[in-house]
Amino acid sequence: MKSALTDACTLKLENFEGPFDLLFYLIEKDKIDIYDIPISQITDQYLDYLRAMQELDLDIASEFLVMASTLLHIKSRLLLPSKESLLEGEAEDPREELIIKLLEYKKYKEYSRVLASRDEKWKGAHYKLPEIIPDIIAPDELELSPLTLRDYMADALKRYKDKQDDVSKRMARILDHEKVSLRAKIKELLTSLKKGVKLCFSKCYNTKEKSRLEVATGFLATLEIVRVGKAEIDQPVAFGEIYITPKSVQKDIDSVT
Amino acid sequence: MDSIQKIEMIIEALLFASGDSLPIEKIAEIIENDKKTTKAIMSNLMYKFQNASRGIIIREIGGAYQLCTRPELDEHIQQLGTVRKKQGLTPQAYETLAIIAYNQPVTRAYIEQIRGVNSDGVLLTLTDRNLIQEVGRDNTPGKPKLYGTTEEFLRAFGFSSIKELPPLEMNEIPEVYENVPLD
Amino acid sequence: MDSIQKIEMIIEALLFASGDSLPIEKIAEIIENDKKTTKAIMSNLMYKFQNASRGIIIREIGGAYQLCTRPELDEHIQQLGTVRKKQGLTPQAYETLAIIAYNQPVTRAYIEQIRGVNSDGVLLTLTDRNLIQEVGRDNTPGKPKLYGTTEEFLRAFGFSSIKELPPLEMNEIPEVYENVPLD
Repeated sequence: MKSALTDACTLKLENFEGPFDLLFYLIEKDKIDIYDIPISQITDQYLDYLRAMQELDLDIASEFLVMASTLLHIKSRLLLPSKESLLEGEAEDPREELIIKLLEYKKYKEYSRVLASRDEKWKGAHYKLPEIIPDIIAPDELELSPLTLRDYMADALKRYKDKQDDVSKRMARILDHEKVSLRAKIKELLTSLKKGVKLCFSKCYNTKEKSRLEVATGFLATLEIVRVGKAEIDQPVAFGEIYITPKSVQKDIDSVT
Repeated sequence: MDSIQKIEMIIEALLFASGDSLPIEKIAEIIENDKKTTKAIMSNLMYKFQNASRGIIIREIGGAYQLCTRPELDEHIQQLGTVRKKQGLTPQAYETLAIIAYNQPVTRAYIEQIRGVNSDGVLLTLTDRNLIQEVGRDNTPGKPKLYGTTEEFLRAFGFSSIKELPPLEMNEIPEVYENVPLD
Repeated sequence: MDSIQKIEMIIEALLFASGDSLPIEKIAEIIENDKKTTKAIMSNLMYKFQNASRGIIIREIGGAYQLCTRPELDEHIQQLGTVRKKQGLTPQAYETLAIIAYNQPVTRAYIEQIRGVNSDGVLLTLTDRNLIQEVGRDNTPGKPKLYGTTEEFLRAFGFSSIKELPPLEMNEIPEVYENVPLD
């Protein structure tokens, strides 16, 4: 069937990128309703093209052959109604899948024409090369927040306050320590005893005038002085007054301090 | 702040000097306006250029702006002899590009399913022409590459964004009737 | 022959597309006019560009024409090449700035007393960045410098005056005595 049709389409043959492209061409050429494709007629035409391609020694892509078998399969199903369709009375159209695929393909075929025409138009727009603009290292822009500033102020002040509190506590401790050191108390007592007077403990140390720590240290100092033999203590009444009397025997004061 | 005339002058100078497309953010920064105001100024300026007897127009391409000559003056510009005539694409390339543009991101398998034919070669051509690019990998077995269109695609086809593609026709979507229960 | 508007459009497009300067002969050839007429058209067009609110103008250079940006817009065009990074202050600088801002005018001794560390370096940095300045001398022995914030400080923080500093809570403000010995 080497016909006028074959000749007319020889040049076109190579341009069919795929089987859909070819089928679509056949449908458009004969203004066929895509929803009601005469499968028998289209299949024949499709196979004609493949034969023409063979005659021209063109490699036929496998996709074309797959489509050929699909078309033949649909054709045979249309000729031989299936068992199901006989039973159900209504069957799925064997062409349906092909139609859906063709419609999908048609959509993009149309868009490709839109793209081609837009391309044609905008190919005419010409652009310009950029001017040479030297890079400038801009001074850094500061990104600052008032609330962050406030927070830093609050933090600095809190730290300062904590440190101040810490310092005054330490100072107090040092001062207390100085006041109540045993060594200082011993010196204080000895100084008084050297004058040769009898001391009354409650006059020297009472919790109304001195801190408890100082009274306790004073007591310890008294005991220490007695231990080294520089004084004697005497408590005439239980829980009564304690008297401290210097001992006449002089020893080196430094040995206790 | 500068007057609107001054701002328009500055923008024209910026676009001219830049040559390349200039992002709206950069324009906004230089004219010291917010992005929204800058966008309004740009739209107005684009309209002015389009409707005045100007040989150059402003194009919006993916959130950036660029000056170019009015496409219809191409025949005259060709006479300069210095500009190269741009090559068109094959029908297969347009077809593939259409499938990618409307469905991006897409895999090669998806494209081939619609076209019914191997599309390796045409994908390579489109990638070479910087009209499409890989935009990631699909999360299916084999992790196939996903393709999408480029900014150059928008420029070449005169779109300002992918949203400007002519709308898909709806009549091909099969109607679905739900079974409404009757009581 | 084309109308004068069309010719002007073509010339603008030609000059834009050519990039380089375009000899009058070439323009005359393309617009299909004699050299004398073309020269008159060019002079008129140059005048139009110069006097309209245009960011670009036409320059004549030895019998050739070229588009260029208006020279007085140069400062804006330079910004195309400018990359601005946003940057914050170091915690030390922030803290020092806060002490100065909330207590100004203050001496270095006062700042160091609160911060508990030497603050020479950070004061220099803040002065360099134009956030603080010397505002006088204290009337105490040695006449130490007094520091305060600058206009730039207000601008950078978006304050209209120093009164807009976010207030501190009462319990956040301890009594600060100057010259309290710290060990």
